Amino acid sequence: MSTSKPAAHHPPGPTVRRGDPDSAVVSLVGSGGEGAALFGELILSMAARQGLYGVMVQSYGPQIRGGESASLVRVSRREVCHEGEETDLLICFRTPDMGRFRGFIRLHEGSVVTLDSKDTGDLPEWVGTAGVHTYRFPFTNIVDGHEVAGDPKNMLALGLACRYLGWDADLGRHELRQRFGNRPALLSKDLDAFDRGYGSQDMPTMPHLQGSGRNLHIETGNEAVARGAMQAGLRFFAGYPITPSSEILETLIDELPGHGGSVVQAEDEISALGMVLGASFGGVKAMTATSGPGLSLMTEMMGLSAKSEIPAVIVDCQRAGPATGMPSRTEQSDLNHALYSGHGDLPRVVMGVMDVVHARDIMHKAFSISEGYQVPVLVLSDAYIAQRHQIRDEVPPPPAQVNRSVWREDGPTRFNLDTADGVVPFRVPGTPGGQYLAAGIEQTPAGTPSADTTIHALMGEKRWRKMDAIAEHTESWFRVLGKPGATRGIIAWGSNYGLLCEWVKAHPEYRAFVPEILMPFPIKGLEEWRKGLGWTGALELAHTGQFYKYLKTLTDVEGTRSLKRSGGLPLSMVDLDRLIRQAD
Amino acid sequence: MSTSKPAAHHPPGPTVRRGDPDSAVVSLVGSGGEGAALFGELILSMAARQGLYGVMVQSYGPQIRGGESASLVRVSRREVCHEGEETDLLICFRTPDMGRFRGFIRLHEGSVVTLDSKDTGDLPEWVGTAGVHTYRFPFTNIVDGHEVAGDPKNMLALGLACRYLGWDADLGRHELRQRFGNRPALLSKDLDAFDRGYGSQDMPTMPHLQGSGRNLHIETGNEAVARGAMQAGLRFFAGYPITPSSEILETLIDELPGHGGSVVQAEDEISALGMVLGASFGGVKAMTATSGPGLSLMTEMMGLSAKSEIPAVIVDCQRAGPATGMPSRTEQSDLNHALYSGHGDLPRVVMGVMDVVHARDIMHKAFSISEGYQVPVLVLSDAYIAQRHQIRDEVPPPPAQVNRSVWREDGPTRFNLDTADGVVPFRVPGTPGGQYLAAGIEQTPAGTPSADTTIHALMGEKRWRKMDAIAEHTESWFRVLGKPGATRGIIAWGSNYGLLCEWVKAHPEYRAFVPEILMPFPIKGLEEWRKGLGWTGALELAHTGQFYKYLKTLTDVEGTRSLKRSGGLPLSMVDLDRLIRQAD
Amino acid sequence: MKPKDYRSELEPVWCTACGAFGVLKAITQALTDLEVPPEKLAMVSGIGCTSRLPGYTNAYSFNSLHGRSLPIATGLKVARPDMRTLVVGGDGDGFSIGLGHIFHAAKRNVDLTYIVLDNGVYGLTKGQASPTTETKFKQRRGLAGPDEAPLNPVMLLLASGCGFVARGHAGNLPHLRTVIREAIQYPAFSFVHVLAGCVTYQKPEYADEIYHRCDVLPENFPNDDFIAASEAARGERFSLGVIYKKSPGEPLPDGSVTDDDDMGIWRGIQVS
Amino acid sequence: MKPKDYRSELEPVWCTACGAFGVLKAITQALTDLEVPPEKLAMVSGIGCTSRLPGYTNAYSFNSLHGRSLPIATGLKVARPDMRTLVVGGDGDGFSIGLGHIFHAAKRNVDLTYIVLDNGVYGLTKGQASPTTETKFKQRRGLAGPDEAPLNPVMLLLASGCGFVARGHAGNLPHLRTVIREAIQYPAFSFVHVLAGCVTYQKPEYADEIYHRCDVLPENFPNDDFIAASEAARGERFSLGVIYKKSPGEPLPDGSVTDDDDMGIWRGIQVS
Ligand SMILES: Cc1ncc(C[n+]2csc(CCOP(=O)(O)OP(=O)(O)O)c2C)c(N)n1
Ligand SMILES: Cc1ncc(C[n+]2csc(CCOP(=O)(O)OP(=O)(O)O)c2C)c(N)n1
Ligand code: SF4
Ligand code: SF4
Ligand SMILES: [Mg+2]
Ligand SMILES: [Mg+2]
Repeated sequence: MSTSKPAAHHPPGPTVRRGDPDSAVVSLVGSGGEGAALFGELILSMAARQGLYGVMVQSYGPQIRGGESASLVRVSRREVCHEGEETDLLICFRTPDMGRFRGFIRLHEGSVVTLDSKDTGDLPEWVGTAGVHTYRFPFTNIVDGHEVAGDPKNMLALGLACRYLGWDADLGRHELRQRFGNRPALLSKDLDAFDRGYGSQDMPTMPHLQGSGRNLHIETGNEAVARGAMQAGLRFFAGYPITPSSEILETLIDELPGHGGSVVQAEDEISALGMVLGASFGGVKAMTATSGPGLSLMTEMMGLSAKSEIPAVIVDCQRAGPATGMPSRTEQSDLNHALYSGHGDLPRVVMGVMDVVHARDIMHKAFSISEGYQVPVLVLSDAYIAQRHQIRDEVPPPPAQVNRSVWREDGPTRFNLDTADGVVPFRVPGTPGGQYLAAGIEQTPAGTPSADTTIHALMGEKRWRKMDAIAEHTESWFRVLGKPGATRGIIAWGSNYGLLCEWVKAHPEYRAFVPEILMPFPIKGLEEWRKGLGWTGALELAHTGQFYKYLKTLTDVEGTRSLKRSGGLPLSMVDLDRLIRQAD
Repeated sequence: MSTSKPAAHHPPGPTVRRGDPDSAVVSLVGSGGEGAALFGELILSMAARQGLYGVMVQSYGPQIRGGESASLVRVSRREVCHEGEETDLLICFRTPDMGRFRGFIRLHEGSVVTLDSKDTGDLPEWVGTAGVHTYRFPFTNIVDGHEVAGDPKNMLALGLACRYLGWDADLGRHELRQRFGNRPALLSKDLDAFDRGYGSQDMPTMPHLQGSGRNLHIETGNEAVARGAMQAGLRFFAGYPITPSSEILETLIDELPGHGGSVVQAEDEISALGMVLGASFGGVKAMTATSGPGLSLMTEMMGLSAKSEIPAVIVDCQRAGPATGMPSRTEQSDLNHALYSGHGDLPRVVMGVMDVVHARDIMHKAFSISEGYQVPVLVLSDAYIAQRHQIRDEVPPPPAQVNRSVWREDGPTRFNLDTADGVVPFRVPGTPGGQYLAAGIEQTPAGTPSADTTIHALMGEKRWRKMDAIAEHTESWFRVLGKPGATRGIIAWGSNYGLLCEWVKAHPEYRAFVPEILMPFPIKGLEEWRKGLGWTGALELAHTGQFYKYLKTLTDVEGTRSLKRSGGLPLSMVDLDRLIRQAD
Repeated sequence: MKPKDYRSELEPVWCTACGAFGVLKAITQALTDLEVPPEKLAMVSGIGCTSRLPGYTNAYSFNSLHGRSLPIATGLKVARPDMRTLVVGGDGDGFSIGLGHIFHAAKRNVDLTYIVLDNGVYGLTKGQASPTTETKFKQRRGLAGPDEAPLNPVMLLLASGCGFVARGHAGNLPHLRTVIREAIQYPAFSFVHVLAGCVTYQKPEYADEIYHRCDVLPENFPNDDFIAASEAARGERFSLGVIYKKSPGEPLPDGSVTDDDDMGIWRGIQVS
Repeated sequence: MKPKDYRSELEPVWCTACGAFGVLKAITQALTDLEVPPEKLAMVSGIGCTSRLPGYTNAYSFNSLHGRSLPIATGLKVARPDMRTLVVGGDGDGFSIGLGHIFHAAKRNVDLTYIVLDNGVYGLTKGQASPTTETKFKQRRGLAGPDEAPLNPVMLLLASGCGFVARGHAGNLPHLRTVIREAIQYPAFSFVHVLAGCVTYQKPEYADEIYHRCDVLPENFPNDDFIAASEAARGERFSLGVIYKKSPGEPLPDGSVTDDDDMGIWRGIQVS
């Protein structure tokens, strides 16, 4: 094996550190069908049972079925929302498969690598192979020179990993019984393989990571969005499948009916949001979820939500664009569209999900604002959060919600101008005497269609007054990371939160500001936080620096650096280090 | 009649001046079916025959058919692209009809008003009635106390107006013969009415406006866009009807086939742009035209144009939004959408039409950029330009065009990275050996679909390199108005150009900067022009100051005022004066 | 309640003698017959002259976006099954930009009554061709391909598996009233094709000409027979009446019968 | 040219035994039969597993946006009538998001050959229901309403006035080859419904089960008879072959006959 030499586009940073002593990172690289994802899920589940925290992410090639596939699990004593920088244990069934995962997997000097006994290939240099401890294991079953079906490789790997982590074999066996108890033949095969892996005496072992013993909860970003929405009162969902958002639709199909709600798989995204507006016109809390292409299609309908003042929550799980782009890859490049799309002066609220745990909370806030102010609210998640599995504490009860103010007899006209925050009680169908005309066309306070310059001006002001009221309501909706006295600052949004949690810990000279709401922006909070900063950067995963340019419209960012690259793999510490050095 | 008292939302400015001595403004207010538009067109046509310049605009209520309707014509010795501030002659068949046209028609102290002899009502105060000269004419034919069909009122008005303008009666008769020669019964009725109007001895007359005698050309903004595109080589158009853009489709149905091109009325706007991309993928210059709702629907398809590097020209005739808004009313509020819409980092070019004459020129430029750089180009017009009739000089021959660079045998791969300006020769179907895969998904230089972080980064850079090259190409694509030494500056875009032409003439302390291309922005030109300015304002017809906020992303506009209101009627001098005073 | 109680205060801004007046009247009459409380009535439309109808109706009305009435109405009805939901609009709105939604709505079979006012033209945008515009009219305007023919909406709806397909004429009010009434009563998705004139952008004789090509179906027409319905839907003449009405449990065009007790689009919400 | 000469260098990333392999083969065979020069061949698709087909074909290929293949192909063909234009895609792409475009393409009657690979599921996005998914399958997933039934694409295409409607099965290559060949030869819009399996998101027996419900139409099937075609389109079983083929000048479903010499969608461009 050769020494570690970084790839041209991932120059190593001088400050890169080892995975923290409280956690362990395990990676598995295989081909489609070899169950890398299942391996990751089982490890994560075992961790959760012991009261350990953790994160699991996956990666696969352009084809969703077939091709190479990898999973990476981090287990940790403290809550984490980042998969860690370097792999402690890498298991790889065939070294050529590593090719697809450049940048996804990195080793350190204490890493352990487990390869197939029959595999004579080398690991690629970019993975960082200096000083790693290599262990060989007979994964494949060769008979007469041909590979034949043998023990399931991922179960062998599970046994090996369990041993490496210093976990009890019974933990693994219990996990498999829970999972496959209803398929006894499969279970016994899997148990055998697990035991064979676990029994391999030469496998190195790391010190045991002690969990709290509390049973923790595993969730993906998409599940958290779906469940957060349900807790917030969602009773109608319409969506159209699209990677990486489909699991929101699928989770709600399974779970919303039990909460008294309805789900419709629409014929496309235009109708999905149309159905949401129909349900919300009916007084019911409603939502849709999609990804970039669907969001683009929803643009006209979002304008209708804003104009006719019908609440709607739209979740966008961003992926790399433009156009079809790279459907399974993450990016933060739908921000411009979220902030600015739609003809006409169109008020809308934009929020950013930071990680899986945050996903539930933000849905409460999204519904509060949407229902409370009768506006469309866009919640931006991304592939990195959407598809990630994360261990979290028991879910706290939902915070108090703002509900839609509802019209009663003798209430004001539907678009009454005499309202400080722009909000007028909503006329819920079925209420006697509340009949009115909702419309996409401009209307007078009483709802008559109008083409009058003055009416349009007054109505536009009314619609935008809501944004001022929302800005006040949400002025503390941001998070800061790091020590108050730190003199270097990073402003970021969305899923870079996880990376920044790690970064400020490793680099105490940094602190970070992450808004939870992007439009209206908690600008006072930002200005306050900026005080005393020297060097400042604005970080994002978008080639054109969309977030940075948006900040320019809000405040003076003269001197603030733009730290950006286009999407694909999420940003690593190595990437951030490079971006900072390039910006200087 | 009472004295002039301005409406609350139109406070008068101290600097408002009389219509200039070189021009005359005539307005007609009637009900639908009384032919106000035809009246305006005929006056304009008579002016063009004499070598006079002019502009005609119309206004109507929310219903397109029926209801009140007005037209306003300005004729002038010099080229004008603004309808003038005040009406010299107002003809109104029924005073209550004036109600709809508040802000559209304004009188001055020398104005002449012609009302029906039988009409006992007063003109509304806001029109400015101090000192006007009122003349009564028997437009209606009353028999036994009921109005019965008599002479066509608009033809009576035409005779009166002709007389007022000091034009020869034969000019009017000739005009009518040209127009209605093929319908003799109608013609003779119209001629009779015209003569009756013209014969009314008491009608005041203004000094004769002498034209050059050259026969000039009349065009609407939509016709100019259509014809400019044809001259620039358009050979395929697909569109879906929508106010105020439909006449582009209609003009091309009539005229493009004769130029060897094809027109398809698509089933919606998504397919319209889809068809355009199909034709352009075929190597043919192609365009669509729409208004805000259609533009919103085209968002996803625009991303495909950018990603797959297929040229497309998209004309957006802006109307007041959001949603359906006010379809017949003008606004400049699609700017945000044009600049920023679409998921992913999506390069696109945005241009702004300044007036009807400019509309032809800009189409040449739009096609040059779109074809030359293989990018989507959005051309923003608006209802004010689109529907306006304007007299112009003979059309100059088209400027030299940039054509699409075309692949020949042994040329580079379709998405070759080794290109300074990001452009690679286009593979036109039918070329042997040029077969390739165009796709919405990310691709390698050779065209293989890819989900690789590095490929995506390199391809994104390549696509955005074009924008740098275009910025260089177009750095002088702007206009400046007024005297170089003026110390007060206004930055504006699109159809406010016409108003600013008038404004800087009346206010020599002002000069103006109007970009022809908005993205990439001719920023060097703007910085150069700003030198020496004291007070500066950014003017636009959009409630949220979209243009102003965009400027913030480009340069330091600290100290520059935002001058804005939402749409409906176009901005008048009175409005601009008020906005300036409010901003101070 | 009388028909006029189903009218809002707004005066229609349609041209005098527009076919839409008749349809507005027939709808209010059918609502009177059915005694629908206005607060339990929803009316959703797209954009177009005829799509202004909800504004003139005393209901929870939604004059939405061009072509999108059906998705909006579907969301409303699924979330609020207690609301009687009518969907109205023009031929451009429904058969051009909105065409795809119709088949999905028919397939989903949510209890909506969809009434299309087909005047064979885009009225609001001043006279362009629609998918049901006669070929000659389109060709005069240069907008039809040589082999192009108008769509036949009744035929398409039948093919979609829609369980209730009917046709009326805006000039035959007593008949239209009964057809609309029956459509509203039908417990699943129903479709009414209404032939209506546009006095401004069609030639003046248009409505009459069409009217003379109409035949009211006989009382004993076997409208539970799909083949008979298909035949009534073809040809130069327009059959008026309930052309097809599927009884629950009868096979659909693909031959399948569905179980009514299977779980489906989730209907968990109980409002009032 | 041999079938493999119509293949590009890319290796398909479909699952082993995906129905799309057969269709790719049948198309390349039909192209061989017709001797289409690759540079005169265009293939447009939307997005989906089956929409990857153009990438594997030696042609001017366009793997465009989900549901939008037909408008793109229409623009190409009208602007470049010299290009032989095939349109391919899946059932989700064509019958869900793209459904409206089909009827407009059929009505416009531009000379495109539209081949839908119907595996009754959304393959690429991992197994959600499509408009042709069997109701039971959907209901198991909670996505079909109680009265819902799959769409019948052949029936819908017949109702749209499409002049050429055929069906094949991805497992019967010799038959599929002839059907696709005949569709490409048809001088106006033609539609081929191909039953294809998804081995990953349908149950393993799916393709076989469907196959056993197929009947190849007899040689003497009167495919110029609309009523016979409609009957062949209904029912539990799938007729394979050219189900309907209208001769020019024959009345369309609305009964009208169009003049071929009238001006229409303008075709002024002459390229090579
Ligand atoms: C997205 C979008 N595209 C186009 C339009 C313009 N538009 C408004 S109504 C209409 C067609 C009207 O035709 P139809 O539905 O037949 O109604 P009618 O006026 O004839 O009653 C069109 C094209 C629009 N409002 N929105
Ligand atoms: C606008 C948009 N919505 C959704 C998607 C996600 N998507 C991609 S393919 C597909 C459906 C695929 O089904 P089908 O057309 O039947 O193709 P198959 O994979 O079964 O061959 C969907 C929903 C997308 N790419 N774009
Ligand atoms: S234009 Fe036609 S459809 Fe519109 S209101 Fe007038 S008659 Fe009715
Ligand atoms: S998932 Fe289904 S449709 Fe997609 S490649 Fe695999 S078998 Fe084919
Ligand atoms: Mg119509
Ligand atoms: Mg499919």
